[in-house]
Amino acid sequence: MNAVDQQDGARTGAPAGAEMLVMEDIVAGYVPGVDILQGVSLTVRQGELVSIIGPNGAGKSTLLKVLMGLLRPRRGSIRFQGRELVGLKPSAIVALGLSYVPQVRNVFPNLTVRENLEIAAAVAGPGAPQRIQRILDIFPDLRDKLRSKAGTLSGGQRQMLAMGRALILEPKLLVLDEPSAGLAPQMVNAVFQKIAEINEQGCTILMIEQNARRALEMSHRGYVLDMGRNAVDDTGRALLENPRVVELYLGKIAQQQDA
Amino acid sequence: MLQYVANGIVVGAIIAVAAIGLTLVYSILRLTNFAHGDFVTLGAYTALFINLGLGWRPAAALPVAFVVGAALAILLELLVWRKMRQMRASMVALIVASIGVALALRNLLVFFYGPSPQNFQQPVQRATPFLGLPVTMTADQQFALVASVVLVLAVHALLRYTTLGKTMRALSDNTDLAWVSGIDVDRVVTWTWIIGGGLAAVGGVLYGMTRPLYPELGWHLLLPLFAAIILGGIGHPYGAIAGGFLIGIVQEVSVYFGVPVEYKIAVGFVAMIVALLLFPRGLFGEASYR
Amino acid sequence: MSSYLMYIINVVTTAAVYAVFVLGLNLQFGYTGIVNFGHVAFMAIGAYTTVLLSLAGWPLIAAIAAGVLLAALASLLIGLPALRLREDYLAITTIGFAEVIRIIINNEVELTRGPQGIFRFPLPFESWGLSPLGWRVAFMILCLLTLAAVYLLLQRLTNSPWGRVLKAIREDEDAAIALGKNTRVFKLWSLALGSAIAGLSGVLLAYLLAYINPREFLPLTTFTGWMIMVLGGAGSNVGVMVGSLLYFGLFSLTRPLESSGLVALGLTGQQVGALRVILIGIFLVVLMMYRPQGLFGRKEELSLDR
Amino acid sequence: MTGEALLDVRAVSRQFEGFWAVRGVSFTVPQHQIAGLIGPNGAGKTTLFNVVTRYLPPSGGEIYFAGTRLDTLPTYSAPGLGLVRTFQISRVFSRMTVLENMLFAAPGQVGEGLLGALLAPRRVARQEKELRERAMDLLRYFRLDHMAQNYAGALSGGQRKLLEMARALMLNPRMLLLDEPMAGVNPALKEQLLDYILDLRSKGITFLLIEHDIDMIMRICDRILVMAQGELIADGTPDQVRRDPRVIDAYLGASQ
Repeated sequence: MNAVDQQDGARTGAPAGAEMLVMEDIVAGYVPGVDILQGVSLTVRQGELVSIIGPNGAGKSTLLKVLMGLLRPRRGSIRFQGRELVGLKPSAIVALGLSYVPQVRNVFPNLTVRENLEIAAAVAGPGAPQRIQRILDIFPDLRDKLRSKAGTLSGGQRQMLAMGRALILEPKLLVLDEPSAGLAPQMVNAVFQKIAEINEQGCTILMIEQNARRALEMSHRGYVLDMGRNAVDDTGRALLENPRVVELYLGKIAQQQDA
Repeated sequence: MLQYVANGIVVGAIIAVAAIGLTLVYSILRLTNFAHGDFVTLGAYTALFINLGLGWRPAAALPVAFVVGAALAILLELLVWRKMRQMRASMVALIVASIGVALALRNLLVFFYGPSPQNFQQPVQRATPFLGLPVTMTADQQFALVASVVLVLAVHALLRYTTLGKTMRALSDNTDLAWVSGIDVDRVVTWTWIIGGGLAAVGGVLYGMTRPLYPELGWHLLLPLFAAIILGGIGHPYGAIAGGFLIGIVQEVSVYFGVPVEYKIAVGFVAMIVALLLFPRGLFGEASYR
Repeated sequence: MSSYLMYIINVVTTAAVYAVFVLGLNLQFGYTGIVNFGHVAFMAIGAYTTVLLSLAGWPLIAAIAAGVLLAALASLLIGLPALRLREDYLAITTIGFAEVIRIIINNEVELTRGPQGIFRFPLPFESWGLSPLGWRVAFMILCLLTLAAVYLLLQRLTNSPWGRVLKAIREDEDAAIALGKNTRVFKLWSLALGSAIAGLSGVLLAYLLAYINPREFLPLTTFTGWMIMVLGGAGSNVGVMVGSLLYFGLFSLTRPLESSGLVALGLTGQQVGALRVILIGIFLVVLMMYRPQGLFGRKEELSLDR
Repeated sequence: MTGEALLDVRAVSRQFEGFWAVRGVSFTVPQHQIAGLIGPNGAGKTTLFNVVTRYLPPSGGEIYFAGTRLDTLPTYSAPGLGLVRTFQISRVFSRMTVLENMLFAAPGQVGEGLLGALLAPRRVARQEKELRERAMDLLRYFRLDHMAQNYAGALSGGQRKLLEMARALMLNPRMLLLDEPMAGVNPALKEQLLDYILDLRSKGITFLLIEHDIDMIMRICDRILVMAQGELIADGTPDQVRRDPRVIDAYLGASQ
């Protein structure tokens, strides 16, 4: 069985790694005068799998855009292994060892699967063929599709390619934005299993997930955002049992159902 | 008739070479560059400068023209476009600025060479049968055709087989994703300008081999260029190539059907309007994924 | 002395004619957001129609009315299919349209006398027996009155509920549709009215030069119009008029000094002309980079920010 | 509370290049009802809104409003029938004043015709005066009257939402379609917005709203429609919906 089913095992006890990523008091927005993020802080330690959950519009995707340098925060700092990231070009941030898989538009649709992998491999450095082989070992489904345009892939294959494109850089920290969004249920299982495997092989992961239950079950720790602020953070298990979390999503629905 | 088609293929090939740069710049920078035609003129005049000054044949000026066009494109990228991109300038502001560049460039040539048409200085050429077909071409026309086809194939190879080319295509798909994939977008944009500006200038040299040079040469070519890239689906290099040949042939063949020579540009324009109305995304536009 | 006076009259008259031209453009772009890069075509249609009809014996007023009307109708011809296009396609299409019109004028020699142009056609005030200077003054007054009339008309319209709809379309056409406005009709009217005004400016230009030929209607004229508009700040009718005066004041008034100085440096008149257009070009670029809202526009009213 | 069906959506679908964003959705909204449309991200709510208001042509199905078939009419005609929408990201006309935004929205203005604007200045002025009074009343109601002469671009996110609603009311709508009226609005203003919606309903306006703030929607809606993956998966009172296990699964993800 996969890691998700382990009760209170390694998953819930956070690895005691060093602090890898520290985001402090991030304020950001797109339109002048409107702050989507109103002071968010979070920490990710070496080896952890950390989830950020929260209702739609809580600012989760914006937070990742700020992290990756696509949106400059109005306030706050982001340190990755001691280096300040704010102000760096996205390509420089990637070069430091972060790799990001956006929720949508996460592959280059007019390039073939192989080309998608090749351009990422070229960024990563020499040895492209070996790197691509390694990714194909992780996602064997992509092997048959190498010559197809990425735009023709199914949702699940596309997600695999997007993760493969990110992993080919051999990142220290993998950042995922809703990896299960829009996928059929069996695909969701496959994707989450891959994520758990990748984490077990030593890659630190920070992800946003709408499927809060599944995400928290497999995470070491989780953060809940609401209205652009930190609402709760705790271990994955504890958050799952926290009535406040359910309330944030569904008002009082689920509680009454439990009652 | 066949002769007109042949002429059209020569013009079309040259249009294709110049149009590739226009469409690449558009797809990667979202810039509708009205100064592109003047890069074509610049290339032609660079060859004229070398031809008159050093006595070289125009064909020998091709690499120099490429370098001049590329250098100017880089200069403008650094001085103007990068800053406007960072400011997230509107499409209309970008168009107006590119018209400013076009006016300045064109009149720089007027300043040095005057407005009247000029020709390369070389022995008069006789049109000879081409490849045993029942059509005739001058040596320069033949050279222009062959060179254009070679360049088009070279661009194809670049886009298809090199990392740079693949990265450029990636950029036209999604700039943000390119950034977070670790690609230094600014660097690739600079390369796009080198190729786009260089090819436009080279196209100008080839174009100048087939007709007299005058400062509006490239401006008058711009409409057929736009027609070509719109026909091909704006932003698609292969569409631009196909559109270029199509426009070239339609323009020349229209003469055969009795349309006065002066209306060639109008024919290209009408073809473009028809294309826009019938295929708002271009003839080859449907192959794109989002 | 009188040559200097003549010069000033010339500048004021030219500025007024161009101000009329650009007011039409401003209605289209500044108020409605329609990107028209073929404005000169409607100027040309107005000029040629009026001149040719008055040569054919039409009374001046009727000929002018026909020129203005035909310019408006021609704009619908291109507007009906093209107005739904995105800004860049619209820019290319309108430029193309203007070039086609110019090529037609250049080549339909039997109708338009082609590149030779047309001299000697009926002018206003001819029967008054004025001295050349007197005619200049009278014509300047006519141009200023026309400008004033067009300005007042546009002020009235742009401050009316009709103008409010145009501004809303400029801001966000989808939102305007969501509030129940048939925006397409408003855009067509704006285009037609602006083009009619361009046609009128073409008539005035023909009289000002007492000579028309296709070279007066190169795309450069449209770009000059755009430059005057962004100089004054798109969306401001007063800005357009100030912009026009400033442009012709600056570039024309300095012409004698500039050319005598530069010609002394060994430049030909052609080179000085080229130099002027180079400066216009650089100015446009710098303006777009640093002040896209125009010299007199306010930042909150940024005109080219969408 | 329920009257005859004002909005009648029949088997509406919308496809994007092979992907069904909305598939076979049918529902009616009776007069004077406040109906809420909820569902996780990507469920197709906004697409459905866009199809109902004719911003997107449907790939299949029919839409009736007050007995008139809507999906064959041009987009701009729905507001004239009394069906007005707002947008997820408020779309105010930034470079027009708040008051101009309001006046613009009024239907049937004499001065919107070229001839009227030129030739009937007095009638236009009279109408403008009436409209201005109505607009100021509405602005006062939404406590925006002190901003009337400011550019709409200077409003905060919450104020824009209010202006958009006030502007829609200038059309005397029978039904308002609100796309996330609470998004980005601070808690105090949210309460206010709720009161406005309830108050307007009591004045006879029917509502359909997309909202993510479930607490809010449960509090004011008579009826809730739930979408997931392009389909309507539940339709009932808030109580019924909150007990529906499919809804909980759609939101929190199915448990293993």
